[in-house]
Amino acid sequence: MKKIEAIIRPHMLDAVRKALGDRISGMSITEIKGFGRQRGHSEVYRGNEYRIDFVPKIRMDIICKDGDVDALIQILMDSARTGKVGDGKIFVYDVAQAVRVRTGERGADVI
Amino acid sequence: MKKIEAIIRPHMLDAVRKALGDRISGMSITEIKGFGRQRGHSEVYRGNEYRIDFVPKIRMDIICKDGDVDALIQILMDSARTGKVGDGKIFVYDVAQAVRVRTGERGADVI
Amino acid sequence: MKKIEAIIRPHMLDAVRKALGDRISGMSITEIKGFGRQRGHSEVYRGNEYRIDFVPKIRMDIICKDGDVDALIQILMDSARTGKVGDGKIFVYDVAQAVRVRTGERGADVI
Amino acid sequence: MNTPVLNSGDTAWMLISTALVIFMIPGLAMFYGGLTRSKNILGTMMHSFIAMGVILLQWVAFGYSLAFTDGGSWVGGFDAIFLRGIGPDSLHGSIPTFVFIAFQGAFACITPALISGAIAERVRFRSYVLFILLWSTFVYDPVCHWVWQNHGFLFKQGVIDFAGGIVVHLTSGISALIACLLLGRRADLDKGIIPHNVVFVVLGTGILWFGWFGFNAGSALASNGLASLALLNTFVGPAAGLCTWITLEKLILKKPSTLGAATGAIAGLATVTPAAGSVMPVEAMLLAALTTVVCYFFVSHKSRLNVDDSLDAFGVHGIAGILGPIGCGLFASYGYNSIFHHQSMSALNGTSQLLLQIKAVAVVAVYSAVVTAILVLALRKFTGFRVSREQEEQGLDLSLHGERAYN
Amino acid sequence: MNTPVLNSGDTAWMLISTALVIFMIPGLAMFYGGLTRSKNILGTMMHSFIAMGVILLQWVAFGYSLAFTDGGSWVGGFDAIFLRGIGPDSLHGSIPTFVFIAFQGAFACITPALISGAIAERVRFRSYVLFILLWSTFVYDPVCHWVWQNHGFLFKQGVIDFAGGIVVHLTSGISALIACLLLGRRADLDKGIIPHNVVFVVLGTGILWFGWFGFNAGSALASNGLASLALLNTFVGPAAGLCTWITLEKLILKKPSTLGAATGAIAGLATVTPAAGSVMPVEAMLLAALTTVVCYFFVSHKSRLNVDDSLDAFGVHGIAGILGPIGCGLFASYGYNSIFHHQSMSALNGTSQLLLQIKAVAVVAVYSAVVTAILVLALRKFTGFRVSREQEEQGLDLSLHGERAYN
Amino acid sequence: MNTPVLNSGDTAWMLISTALVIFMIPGLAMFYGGLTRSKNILGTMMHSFIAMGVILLQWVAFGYSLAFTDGGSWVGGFDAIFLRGIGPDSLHGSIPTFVFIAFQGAFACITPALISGAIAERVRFRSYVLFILLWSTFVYDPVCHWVWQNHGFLFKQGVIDFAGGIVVHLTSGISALIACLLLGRRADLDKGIIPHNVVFVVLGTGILWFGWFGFNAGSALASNGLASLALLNTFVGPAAGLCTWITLEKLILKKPSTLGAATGAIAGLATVTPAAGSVMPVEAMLLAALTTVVCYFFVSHKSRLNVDDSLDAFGVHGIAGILGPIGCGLFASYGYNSIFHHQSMSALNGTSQLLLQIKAVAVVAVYSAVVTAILVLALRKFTGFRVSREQEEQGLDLSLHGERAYN
Ligand SMILES: Nc1ncnc2c1ncn2[C@@H]1O[C@H](COP(=O)(O)OP(=O)(O)O)[C@@H](O)[C@H]1O
Ligand SMILES: Nc1ncnc2c1ncn2[C@@H]1O[C@H](COP(=O)(O)OP(=O)(O)O)[C@@H](O)[C@H]1O
Ligand SMILES: Nc1ncnc2c1ncn2[C@@H]1O[C@H](COP(=O)(O)OP(=O)(O)O)[C@@H](O)[C@H]1O
Repeated sequence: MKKIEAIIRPHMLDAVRKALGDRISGMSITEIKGFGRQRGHSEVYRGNEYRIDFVPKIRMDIICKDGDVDALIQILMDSARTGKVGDGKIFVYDVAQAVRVRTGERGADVI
Repeated sequence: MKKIEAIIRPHMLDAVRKALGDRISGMSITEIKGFGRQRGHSEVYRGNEYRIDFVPKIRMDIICKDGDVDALIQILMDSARTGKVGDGKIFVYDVAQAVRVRTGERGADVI
Repeated sequence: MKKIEAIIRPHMLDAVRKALGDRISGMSITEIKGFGRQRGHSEVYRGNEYRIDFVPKIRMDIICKDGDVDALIQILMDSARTGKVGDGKIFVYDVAQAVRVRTGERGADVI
Repeated sequence: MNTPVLNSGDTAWMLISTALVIFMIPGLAMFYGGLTRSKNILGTMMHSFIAMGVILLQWVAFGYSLAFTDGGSWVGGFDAIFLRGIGPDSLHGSIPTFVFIAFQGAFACITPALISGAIAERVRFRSYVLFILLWSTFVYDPVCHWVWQNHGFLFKQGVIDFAGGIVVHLTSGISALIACLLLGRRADLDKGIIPHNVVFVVLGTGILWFGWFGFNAGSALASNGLASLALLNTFVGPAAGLCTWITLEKLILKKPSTLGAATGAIAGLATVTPAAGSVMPVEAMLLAALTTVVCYFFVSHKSRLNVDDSLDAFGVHGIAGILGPIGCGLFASYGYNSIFHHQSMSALNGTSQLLLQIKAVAVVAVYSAVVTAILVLALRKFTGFRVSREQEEQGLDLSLHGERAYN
Repeated sequence: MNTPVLNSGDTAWMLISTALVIFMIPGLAMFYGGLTRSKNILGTMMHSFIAMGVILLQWVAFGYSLAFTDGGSWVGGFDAIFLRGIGPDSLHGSIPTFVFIAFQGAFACITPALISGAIAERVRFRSYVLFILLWSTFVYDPVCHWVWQNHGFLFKQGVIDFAGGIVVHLTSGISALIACLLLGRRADLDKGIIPHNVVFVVLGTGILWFGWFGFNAGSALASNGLASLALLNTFVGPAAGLCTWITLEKLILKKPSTLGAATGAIAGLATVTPAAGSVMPVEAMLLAALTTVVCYFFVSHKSRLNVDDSLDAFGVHGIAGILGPIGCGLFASYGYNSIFHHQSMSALNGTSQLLLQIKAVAVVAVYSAVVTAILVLALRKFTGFRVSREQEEQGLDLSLHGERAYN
Repeated sequence: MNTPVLNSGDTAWMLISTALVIFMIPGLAMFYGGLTRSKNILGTMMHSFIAMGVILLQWVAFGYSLAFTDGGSWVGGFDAIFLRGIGPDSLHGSIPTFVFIAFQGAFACITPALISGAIAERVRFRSYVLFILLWSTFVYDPVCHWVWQNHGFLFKQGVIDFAGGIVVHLTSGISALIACLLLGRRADLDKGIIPHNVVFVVLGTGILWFGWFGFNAGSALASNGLASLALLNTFVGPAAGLCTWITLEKLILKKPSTLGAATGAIAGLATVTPAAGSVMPVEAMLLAALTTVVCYFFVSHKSRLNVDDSLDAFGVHGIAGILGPIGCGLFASYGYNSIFHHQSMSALNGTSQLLLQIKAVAVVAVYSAVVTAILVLALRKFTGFRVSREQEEQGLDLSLHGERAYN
């Protein structure tokens, strides 16, 4: 099993989830803040300027079977891309074990 | 070392933490939103219905020694289970290294 | 590639980011709550005391080349340390793959 | 007060006083809402808002008539149902009857809403609405008649309740206690439930305090020295309550808290309500300070009792509703009362007034408790009063109202 | 009202009524702001606040003069630009002219701000400011003159619009509809846009309701029985609206919501506005309840129309602005109107009043629609009215105002 | 004003004005609280709320007596400690003395609370409470006597300070500057501290503006043309300030901000305070606009100074407290002042008034600065004034008050 960690733009979440459709049976999302090539913005309070480096992003965690990784990455790329800096990154990790709390099942059937 | 990532129902947090007791010396929790077999809910604003697919969940990250994994998973399962869809999942990963910032110690002693 | 997961005190974020400077080209941060040796605090509402065990922490995720890990850990330790319990931990994981959404590039060039 | 000529100054003050009292409802909604967990804030705010809806309709339909038409010693009649016979030219003393109806209607709305604090985060909306409707009809309207209508038996005996220590705080506080006793504790109480937004609580306190000037000083039903005294007392009383509470916190816990300041201010306000027109500012401060001490010790030790008065409706309003009116009697003296109170009672003296106040408190407390118990038990039986365990877990906002406060 | 002697009670009531109406602006800002997404709340609040800035300056410069000096049947003159000739001793009936100017100025500020609800989350700030300035000048000021100045042609015909059903809610509601039709839908509408903070909406409702007592009862321009009636109607109308809306929700959706309660209250308030001084409380309740039913069905089915009235400015204010004034005519009868309305119209009867009300609504609706369409199209062409797609995505707070609400 | 007959209209206006001024305290708490970081909001709100507690007790105990009994040119006497000798029938002009005491007491509470903005997020609660108590006694009460009591030396010379430009804004603004200079900067200032909730700031502004109508128009102490003028000026002044600030932002930064609108409105309000009853609306607008320009440039360049006036107490109130009263003198002319001001000064002319205003500003500024410096240094020495570095890091809410705002 693998874990796909996709960091995407918040407003693409809806489109990505739709694109993934039934290809996945579950995922978890976290609101994070990212720092990278995409520059932040500046805000002005009472005439004083403040630089905000961190950009809001969504992190999507999908645990999937080894064989699904490439297909899912393709879908993620197609649906999350706008072509501008800041589209995000996808990282893949090995998963050693998976357990379903409700049933105690283990392994790839869980996901 | 292993990382146990347990996705549980928010209101079970208290019970799980109590059950873990002294078996662990630390953990980190993140508020996430999950999508899975458990269906979300619908909300109605001014007579218009909106489907909310994502369900609030807590993710608990515990880094532990290899030998503790099974015992901890058992405790997690026992204390987080309600028996209904949405109880959550536990994923296990390998940890390559651990460092304590304060002391610079490395390895399994850190946790 | 490796993923460095650093759990630090929230108010050290600024200093750590400055210390990392150009050594990294990106990172993601998440607001988490930690439980460990550092004790939480108690709050009092209308004369009744409540123990709060969880302490706010920042988790910093940095994906980097294998060779950069040690140097980055050193910088993190130097800049995040206050010497008091609760300074946090650094965990390192293997990364199986990395993809840049915008371009489709893969591997270490992505980061 | 009996010459039937409209006074535009008195009317202006009563118009705005009415608006101020109504504004207390959103204040209470913020106050109570901030004290709950985020999953229940809307349901809790709704408990206050809905009172402004249904109770007002009840008030116009028959509540006003029950409370304020002549009737007998125990309850008014049906002469003014649907406000019949009342027109824009009708006067109540020097003010139009319409503004009197609205002013008293606002009191009728806020009183049952106070009760909701004791049973927050766990009751069915439907049952709550039925409860407050019945409670208004069988508790508030009669007690209001007893104390404030000149045929009411307590009024005739000369009980002092300037702006509603007995009519408002005692009735709601005692009923709150009974209701939460009968409905039981919240499921997660032992895990520790803490306020999710103290800013809202403080803002709510500010709005309540502001509205309370209308509540107390408006109870003079005129724009004069008595109203001014009541206004000043509504300023110094909560100031004393606030200082007392945080001083106790400082002494006992080392940390004076904002929530404590807010709670002390509300305790002071509730205490000063019955006395606002009957004691001088220095006495008002004393009375508020002493009552706040009792509230503090009750509230901070309530975990030892097996009661889950979620937002301290009894702990604050109930206790103030007992001690405020009794304190009034205590501070009553020939001099003061002859100036401030019903002119006809110039011979009133302290001791007899004190006994009368105690009697009134006891009678109203027992009556409120009994009727509330009957209503709660009946509703629990016939419609169910508590939500299911699952709904409680999910939160009332989503499970009962289909919405969430924050998105 | 014609004896030029200052009445201190009337003046007191108008002073506070003015303050109450102005307080509606932050109430509206909270109400609208809570309904938007968090990235747009400040931009949305700004739409209300800026009206209090620029429209008031326009009002002092020439708006008041256009609306309230004699002029002709269609519009006032320039006699009072920059308030020249008016001093602290000038009187308007029994109150100082200065407080009349301030009171009416507050109405002038809030009316265009209501429109902003229909075009929230997508318009350029600059264009919005120009729009409300022009709209006030070409729609609000003239219509105000028609209906409320004694040379206005609708006033002369005897139209009833006690506190602004036509002048305020109809003009702004219709203009809101036209503006959102012409400006198009928000980009993310299909993804489902839900209110980001319902607590703010409820608090905003509370503030609006509170302020509305000044709005309606202040429209009596005196502190008397008429003001008291208007106040009471401003209490019972929204109570009926509130109960109606949540009853419908309970029946149709099973879940009565807090947002529904708030929306029903606002619908009731808007409905009762033109009628506040012309109908008795029971009729006010009926009128509010019926109008709320229409609002409910319109708003809950709006997704079927191709209109994005973001915060239901038309769905609530527009519909209430149509049905309220017409309802006034419907309830108009010899008895009531001879008591409540212009003394000169004692012979007025129901049917002719009803027709007059319908005519007034039609004329004002068409006029508002046409002028708004011209203004929106012209501004769209010359300055651009909508923000870019990217700005809409980022949110107005950051892209237009360089700030974020929550940090 | 000297005939000792109660006027119910005047009284009604003063009753509600008092409530309005008190409502400014929660407004200020929201305004200041929203500007801080979330870990300090409760501590910051507490700074405002506690003033309503302790200062009011001081006011009743001896503050009122020091400020408003005859005494000498420099300070009042002890005739009215604990309000002795004053009853519900006592009159101050046409209003009950009790309402005058409450009205002025509200001023006494809000003035020291304004200072807290300059030293937010870093001071010990205990020391703050001691500070405001001493400051009220040694700065506010005497200055109030100088300017507003008819034995006060500035009053006797004919200084114009209608509603407290000198007494309120100048004293608190200058003291704010001195206090933050002496107490030093916040630890994290260089990292950039931005407001954590701008919605609260905007809501706070709305509440402040609303309350300010009571503050300014209530200062007429009657319900008449003068009050109406003051009310209108309190509407146009902040409107001008608001428009000025965002116009500057638009020109300089391209982005007009909501926070800027709020700040401009407050600057306009503070400026118009001393002038509210002495200038006509057009002049009030000019005065507010010009002062706002100065505030803007000061506040937006403050990072170049080595001062950490956290929430711009000096930058807004201090500057307005200097320019407002001086502007009053500038706009003072035979015609206006003879109408508006002390009848006895009909011969007053512009230049001499201007010099007098400047003198009064200078004297009060120096006095406030010196006394504040002594108090701050003494408290720093004896009780410690700043929290520890660790407490500052953790936030005042948790470290001083044992609570958190949001859970
Ligand atoms: N080395 C990294 N480690 C962890 N997260 C990263 C790293 N680089 C980028 N990210 C995440 O990816 C997001 C997008 O990266 P960015 O460089 O802005 O654009 P792009 O992905 O288009 O090159 C960042 O905001 C950050 O959250
Ligand atoms: N494939 C997956 N990848 C990541 N997270 C998942 C995955 N499947 C489920 N989850 C997480 O587990 C939670 C519970 O899963 P769900 O299917 O609803 O119930 P159950 O665990 O009882 O089968 C989800 O809300 C989601 O957060
Ligand atoms: N075993 C663990 N697994 C996951 N996170 C941990 C673990 N131990 C500690 N942490 C995280 O590290 C933080 C700091 O740890 P703590 O024991 O308080 O201090 P220190 O790192 O100085 O020993 C905790 O708040 C928690 O977030």
